[in-house]
Amino acid sequence: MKNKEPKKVFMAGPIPPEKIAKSIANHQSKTNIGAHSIFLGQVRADEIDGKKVNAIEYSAYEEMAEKAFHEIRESAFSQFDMTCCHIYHSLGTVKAGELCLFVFTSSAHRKVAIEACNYLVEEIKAKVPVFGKELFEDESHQWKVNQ
Amino acid sequence: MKNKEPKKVFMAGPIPPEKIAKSIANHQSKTNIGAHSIFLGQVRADEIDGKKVNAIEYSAYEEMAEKAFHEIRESAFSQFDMTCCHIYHSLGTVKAGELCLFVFTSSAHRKVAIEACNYLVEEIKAKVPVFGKELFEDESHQWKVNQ
Amino acid sequence: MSITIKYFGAIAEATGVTEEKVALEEVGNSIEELRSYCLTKYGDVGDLSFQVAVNQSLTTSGSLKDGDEVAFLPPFAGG
Amino acid sequence: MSITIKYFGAIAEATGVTEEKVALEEVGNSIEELRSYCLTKYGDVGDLSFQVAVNQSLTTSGSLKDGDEVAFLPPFAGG
Repeated sequence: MKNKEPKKVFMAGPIPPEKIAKSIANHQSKTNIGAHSIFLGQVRADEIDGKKVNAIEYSAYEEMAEKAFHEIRESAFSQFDMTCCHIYHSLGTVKAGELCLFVFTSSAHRKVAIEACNYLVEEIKAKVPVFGKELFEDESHQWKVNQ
Repeated sequence: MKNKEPKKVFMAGPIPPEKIAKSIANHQSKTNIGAHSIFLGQVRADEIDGKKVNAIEYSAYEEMAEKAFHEIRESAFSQFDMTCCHIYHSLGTVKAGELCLFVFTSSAHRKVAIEACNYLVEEIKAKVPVFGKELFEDESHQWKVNQ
Repeated sequence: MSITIKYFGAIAEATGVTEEKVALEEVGNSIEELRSYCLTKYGDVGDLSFQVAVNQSLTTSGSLKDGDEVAFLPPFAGG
Repeated sequence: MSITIKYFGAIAEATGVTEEKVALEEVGNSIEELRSYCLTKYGDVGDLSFQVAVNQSLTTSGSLKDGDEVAFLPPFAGG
């Protein structure tokens, strides 16, 4: 069942692990699914010039970002025979150790689910206008750049 | 932190979604992790010659299988710079829609976590002596073969 | 005849504003002219790398028209 | 001088047993001879594809010794 409606990707604050359990449980009635692939982004306590990252404060050009998320999902559905596809991204402050990105794909077969998930993650990193302010323990900050 | 101790992979019955949430939550104190990759196998209600699969009953050559799981983990740790790696597989009856395999890798960077997870899934499918009896709704059965 | 300019992340930090409405005559009517306008007005932006989106699509050049929404976007950091 | 033979999945279904202890003299002392012994004893196994593990390692040929654990493994279906 392809869900082609634009769905809201952004949520305030970190993604709780229970949300992931709930998403998985919601798919147990879909008995044509054989494989799920999940990617989770977690904020790292990187040490930069001797200072430790406490948290990342995410902001976004929201309208453009939601449009980009939607286009990326559509493009994934057109390339991969997925049953379902869900993306959630945090806005606001996410502490080190907490989750900021949750990408979830399902398919009858593992290769499709895995490839679609990878595709989505790479596209999200490259094309969605999300910005991250790395907050250090001494209250200074720097702006994160994806590699 | 590499955990090199043999860990028990098999568990009785389906893997509950809450177990996945709990595994994820357990990693939030490891702030050197930047990415988690998760693969979940779910039992499909395949229709074969007009009969629907209700469940799969998993059995295994347990001692050899646990040894194989351990070797696969060791091999993954030697190839990929993972922080953590967990594998769980069901034994006994798993109904259509329920989860039978949970592979979980974590790393500082996404590519390592994703590649390690894929490697583990392929190795498990190919090398671990697990057997699956597909139980049909009319109580007949057939033996599953991985592709 | 005006356009809306939005600034994000490190760029907004350098300009000190997140959004402003300016007359088209003031900025010129191409993206190239708008860039120079902003670099003159907010010197610090010159040190930062950024992309420009017009009406939510990345664009490198072209003309601007009344009502356009132009955004200055620093490097993406999603995920 | 005996070995233990284990049968799994479709193979165990065909043999009707999951484990048996047999004298080495009875089966011969190579994997090849053991295969023939089993195919003769359990005709239905001949239609099934399987691999053989000796002491939990997949093996295609070689000799057997006292105390070996030999397993007949049908195609794997993990995950």
